[in-house]
Amino acid sequence: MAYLTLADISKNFNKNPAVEHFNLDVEKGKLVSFLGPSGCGKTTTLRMIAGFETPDSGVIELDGEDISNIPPNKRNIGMVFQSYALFPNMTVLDNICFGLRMHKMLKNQIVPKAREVLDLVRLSDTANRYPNQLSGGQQQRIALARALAIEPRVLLLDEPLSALDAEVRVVLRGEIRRIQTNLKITTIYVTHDQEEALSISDRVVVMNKAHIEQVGTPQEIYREPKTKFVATFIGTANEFHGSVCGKDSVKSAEFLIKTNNASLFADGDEVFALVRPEKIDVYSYKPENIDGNVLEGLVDTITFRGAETRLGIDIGEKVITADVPGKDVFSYGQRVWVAFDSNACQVLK
Amino acid sequence: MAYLTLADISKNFNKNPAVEHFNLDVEKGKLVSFLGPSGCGKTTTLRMIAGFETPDSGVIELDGEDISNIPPNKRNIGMVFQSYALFPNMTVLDNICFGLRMHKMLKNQIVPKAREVLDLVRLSDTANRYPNQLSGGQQQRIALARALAIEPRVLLLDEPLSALDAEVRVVLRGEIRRIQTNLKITTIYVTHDQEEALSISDRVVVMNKAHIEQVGTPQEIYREPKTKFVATFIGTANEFHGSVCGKDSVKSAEFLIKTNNASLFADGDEVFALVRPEKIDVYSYKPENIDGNVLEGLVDTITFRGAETRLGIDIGEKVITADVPGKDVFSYGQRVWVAFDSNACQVLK
Amino acid sequence: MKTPTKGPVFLRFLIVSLFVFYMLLPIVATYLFSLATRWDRSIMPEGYTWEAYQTAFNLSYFRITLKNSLILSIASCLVSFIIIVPTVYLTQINFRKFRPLLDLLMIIPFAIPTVVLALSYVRVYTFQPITRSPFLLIMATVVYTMPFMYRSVSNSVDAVDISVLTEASQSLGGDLWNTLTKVIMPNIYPGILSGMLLVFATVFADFTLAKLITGAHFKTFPMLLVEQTQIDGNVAAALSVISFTLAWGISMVLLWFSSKASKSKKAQPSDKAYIGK
Amino acid sequence: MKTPTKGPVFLRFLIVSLFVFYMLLPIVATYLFSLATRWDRSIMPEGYTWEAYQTAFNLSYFRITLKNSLILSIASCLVSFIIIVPTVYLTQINFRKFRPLLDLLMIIPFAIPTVVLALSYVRVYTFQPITRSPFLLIMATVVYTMPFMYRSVSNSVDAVDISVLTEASQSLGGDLWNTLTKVIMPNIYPGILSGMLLVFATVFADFTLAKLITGAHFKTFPMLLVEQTQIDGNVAAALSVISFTLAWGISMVLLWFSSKASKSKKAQPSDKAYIGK
Repeated sequence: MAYLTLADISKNFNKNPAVEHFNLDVEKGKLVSFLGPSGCGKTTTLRMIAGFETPDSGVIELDGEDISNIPPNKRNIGMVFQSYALFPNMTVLDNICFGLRMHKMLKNQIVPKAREVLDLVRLSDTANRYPNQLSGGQQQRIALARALAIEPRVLLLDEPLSALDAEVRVVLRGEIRRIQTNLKITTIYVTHDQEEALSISDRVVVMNKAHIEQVGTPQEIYREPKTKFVATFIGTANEFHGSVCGKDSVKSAEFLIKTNNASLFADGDEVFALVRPEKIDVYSYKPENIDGNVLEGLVDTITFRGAETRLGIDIGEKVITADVPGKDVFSYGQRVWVAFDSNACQVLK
Repeated sequence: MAYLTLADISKNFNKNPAVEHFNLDVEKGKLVSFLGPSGCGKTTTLRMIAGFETPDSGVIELDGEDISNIPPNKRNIGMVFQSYALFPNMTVLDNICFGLRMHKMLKNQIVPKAREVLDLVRLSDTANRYPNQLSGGQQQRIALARALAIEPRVLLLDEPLSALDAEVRVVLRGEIRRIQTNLKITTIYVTHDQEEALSISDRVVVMNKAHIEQVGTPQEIYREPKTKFVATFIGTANEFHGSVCGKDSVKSAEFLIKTNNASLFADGDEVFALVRPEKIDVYSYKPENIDGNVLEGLVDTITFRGAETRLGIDIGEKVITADVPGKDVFSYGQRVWVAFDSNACQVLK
Repeated sequence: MKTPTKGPVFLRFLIVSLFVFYMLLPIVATYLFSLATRWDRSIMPEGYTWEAYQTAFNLSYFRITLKNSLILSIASCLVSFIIIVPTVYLTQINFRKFRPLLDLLMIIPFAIPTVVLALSYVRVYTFQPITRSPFLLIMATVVYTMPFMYRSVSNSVDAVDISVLTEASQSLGGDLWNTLTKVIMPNIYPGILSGMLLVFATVFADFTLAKLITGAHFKTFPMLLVEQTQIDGNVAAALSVISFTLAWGISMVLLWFSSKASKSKKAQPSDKAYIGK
Repeated sequence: MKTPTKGPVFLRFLIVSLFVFYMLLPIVATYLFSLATRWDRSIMPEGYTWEAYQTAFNLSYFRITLKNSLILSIASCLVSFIIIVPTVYLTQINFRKFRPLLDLLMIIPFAIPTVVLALSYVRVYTFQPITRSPFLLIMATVVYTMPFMYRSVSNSVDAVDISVLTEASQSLGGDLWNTLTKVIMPNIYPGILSGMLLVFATVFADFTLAKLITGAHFKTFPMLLVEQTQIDGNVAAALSVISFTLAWGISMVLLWFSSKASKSKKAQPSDKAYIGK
């Protein structure tokens, strides 16, 4: 049975829909991400769970209890904000103790509990410092400790890493995931960064324009996108716009793309055939005996990225993006052949 | 012969060295990046080329002429700033015309020239707008157009993309590179982002603590780092600290790492053996007949990243980072074997 | 935020209304009084007339005090501009470390009571032709209003990042003159103007400094106003209305400029749209 | 920036020195004059004495005017606090869209000349026991100094992002009372205090409002000071020194607080160090 249930939640701001008919079940102990562009309603949904916004319609149930009308300070839901929101007038320890005091914990248990969560985020030595004496990454770890101290029923994270540098983001998201897994705490993680959502989540809720596009594991979201929005928002995808032609191909302006996934559509349906850059092989000669798609083109751009090199290959109608291993060498203007399997090609409306 | 030469440039601020003995030759028409952490002296060096700072010692030569004592407004060097630095009181077109007017271009040639560079950055339709009506990415493209309009002898870009979103950064760096290649304009590009430097440059100058660590092509910098700083600052690397043992191995606390690159050092020298995550293969069984290094461990972290999955593998002494193709499936706590070729292992002091 | 319930909204509205009433009532009453024939036996005036204004305009001192006040205010603005603008610009570009010192110095005028300022000037500058002259008064009003001018200009300078604009101009070949006139001044212009308008309004309204420094030697409009309260209340009210209307006009201009300045900070279009994702 | 050459540095130093001299000379002279025996025949006073201070302290009105001024200033501070702080907090948390209206309202006091403000209050509140009472004076001084209080408090509120702190407190179980007393007030405290100090200094130094509203009914310290100038210059100088020293003390406290506030904005440690790269 679901631990946290959002049933048909809707919310408007000044008559503009912010969230429409949002339905979601979250299992206990799992980390679920809300992923989408800014303004898609992901933060609004989170804030309704926290109690900072009231849904216009729908019910939010936590552990079987309807919490829709409980004020935020009675919900016992931990929240981590993008801007850290540490209390500048309190030391790190007092920040963490604040929630425990509000929850009327016994006086002699407060400081030991606070020190325990401070250990958890590996910042025990900062107990007596003030927030402004800490780096952004440290502050966000303290904010996490503060939210965890009250042993919340659900932990909400609202773009917790957006204000941090790229490197710190990667380190800290690993740490959040480690702590979340160890404590088995049910967590909702809001982000606009697809890499972050893919790497940290048990399940991802992809949102766009106030509604859910797809819910699934990171692998499902990446490999089997249900909509064109999901396919292009998550990762990079080459698009071929055309119409279904037979059971196993899509006919675009110039090419006939072979695919195993066209059978869901009727002949002549307008569709997009999508291929990920890493599914594309690039040859400097015309490959023989390949069962799939082979297109000819010229190398237009070469972007060295370390482990792999990203090529832009001009095939006349459009430029195909392909990732090749770093050791393969191509040069500008070189004639090449790109090949991809018919399995690698996703077909979507 | 070099077009731009920096010969033994040094600069101190309040007796702290900002740049020490900087030597560099830049060929005409090339894009050279200065890459390093903040405070490494890359921006100070750029500002000395622009004329906003005066070197304490050393000579800057441009096209055979010593420009060290020429005031900035007489150098004819284009500059693009991190904060765009567009003139808020002028329209886009007037911003671009400003430099042309200062250079006393003939009145009837100014606007056509300005429109020409505006076309170059694909923003012709913004000519009559004010900077604050444009997005950050658009503003920076206008700033680029403004700098290019005066046909500068050198184009300097000071962290031009740092203020922009991740996605815009990727798009815009491609565009900068395209324009730079087409115009064949000698360019210095300052950045702290290693991915940016690798993907955009002809050559990269890696700086740290006021001096140059390494100069080379992106491929050289990534594949053959000369110092441990370069190896760890650029990309991710697994480090094994140990001592050289024979011609072909490094002995760390628990392991003997086979390598083909240890012969440069004497027996017993303390060194680091470094392996990139993508050079490591992971097996769910003990691989046979492998000529290289095989280590046993447990899967500690799994980070799905789309095209590949990053594994953290606990081998007892440390955690090894390995990138495996997205289709390979591993689970937490699984016993695995990591293998890497002796060629893949770089040895550095 | 939770949607506020109706109760607090009403309460809030009441508070704002009371506040507006509290602040605006005296002004409205003054307007009415200046037009009233008699207003001591009823809630509203018994009749209306322009007589008080006619009397006011015909006062022998009306023109001269208005002229004196305008001269004083305009001169203070100009002196303030000449002292403050170059100081702030040069400090920002070449002498950044002096900035805290300047910030500190600019608090002093707040800490000196106007009376003390006036009396100390009178005491020190006892020699001819300075003593009790309009020139001395201008010196005092400039010091008195300096924080307004300084704050406006330095906020403006902070807001537009003068040093990077200077560098951008230089890199495009701009010399000092072109940089100043085409790039810097147009961008800090709203700050300079709003500073000058604040100085103008404050000096125009000043009674204490003028009364104590020049006194009858150089009569200003507020002095005439105070004098008239002892002679004819309606005329004084008419003078108040004239003075207030002038001040209000000035502050409208000020508001217009500050709103123009804040418009330039309006939300930028997002980069998302431009990527087309 | 290019290293400035020696010439401009010297010039700049000269300008700053002249400026300091221009602003501080009258004050120093007043200090000297309050201690001088005779000072009309030489550049420096002929002798020094505490006599003027003794006379000042023994003036029949000295204690009562000082007391009145202190009562007036403190009362204005408190009323200002009670009106402004809840207004700003509630506007920020629940009624954000009213903020521009409030910002606009708070410019009005700047646009009303003090004289007009005073006279309109006198004219409107003609009934007992309000008319010409200290209560009416407090109403006027509060309106007059409101922009200072409002600016200080709202800057403080803007600086700490009151609404996200309120939400953080709520999510940790804090109710309105705990949120206000433990989270909000301690963080906007410097702003409240600096606002109150500005109000205190301004009201304490005010001459015009008190003179025109209460007049002899409620004599303030600046009124005594002005009176004494017509009787004994040295005593007036001594009173100036007392007043100025008080004001200076207050502004020192103010400076100390603002420096404390700015310290909390010092450079944070970098994240680089913490990653250990």
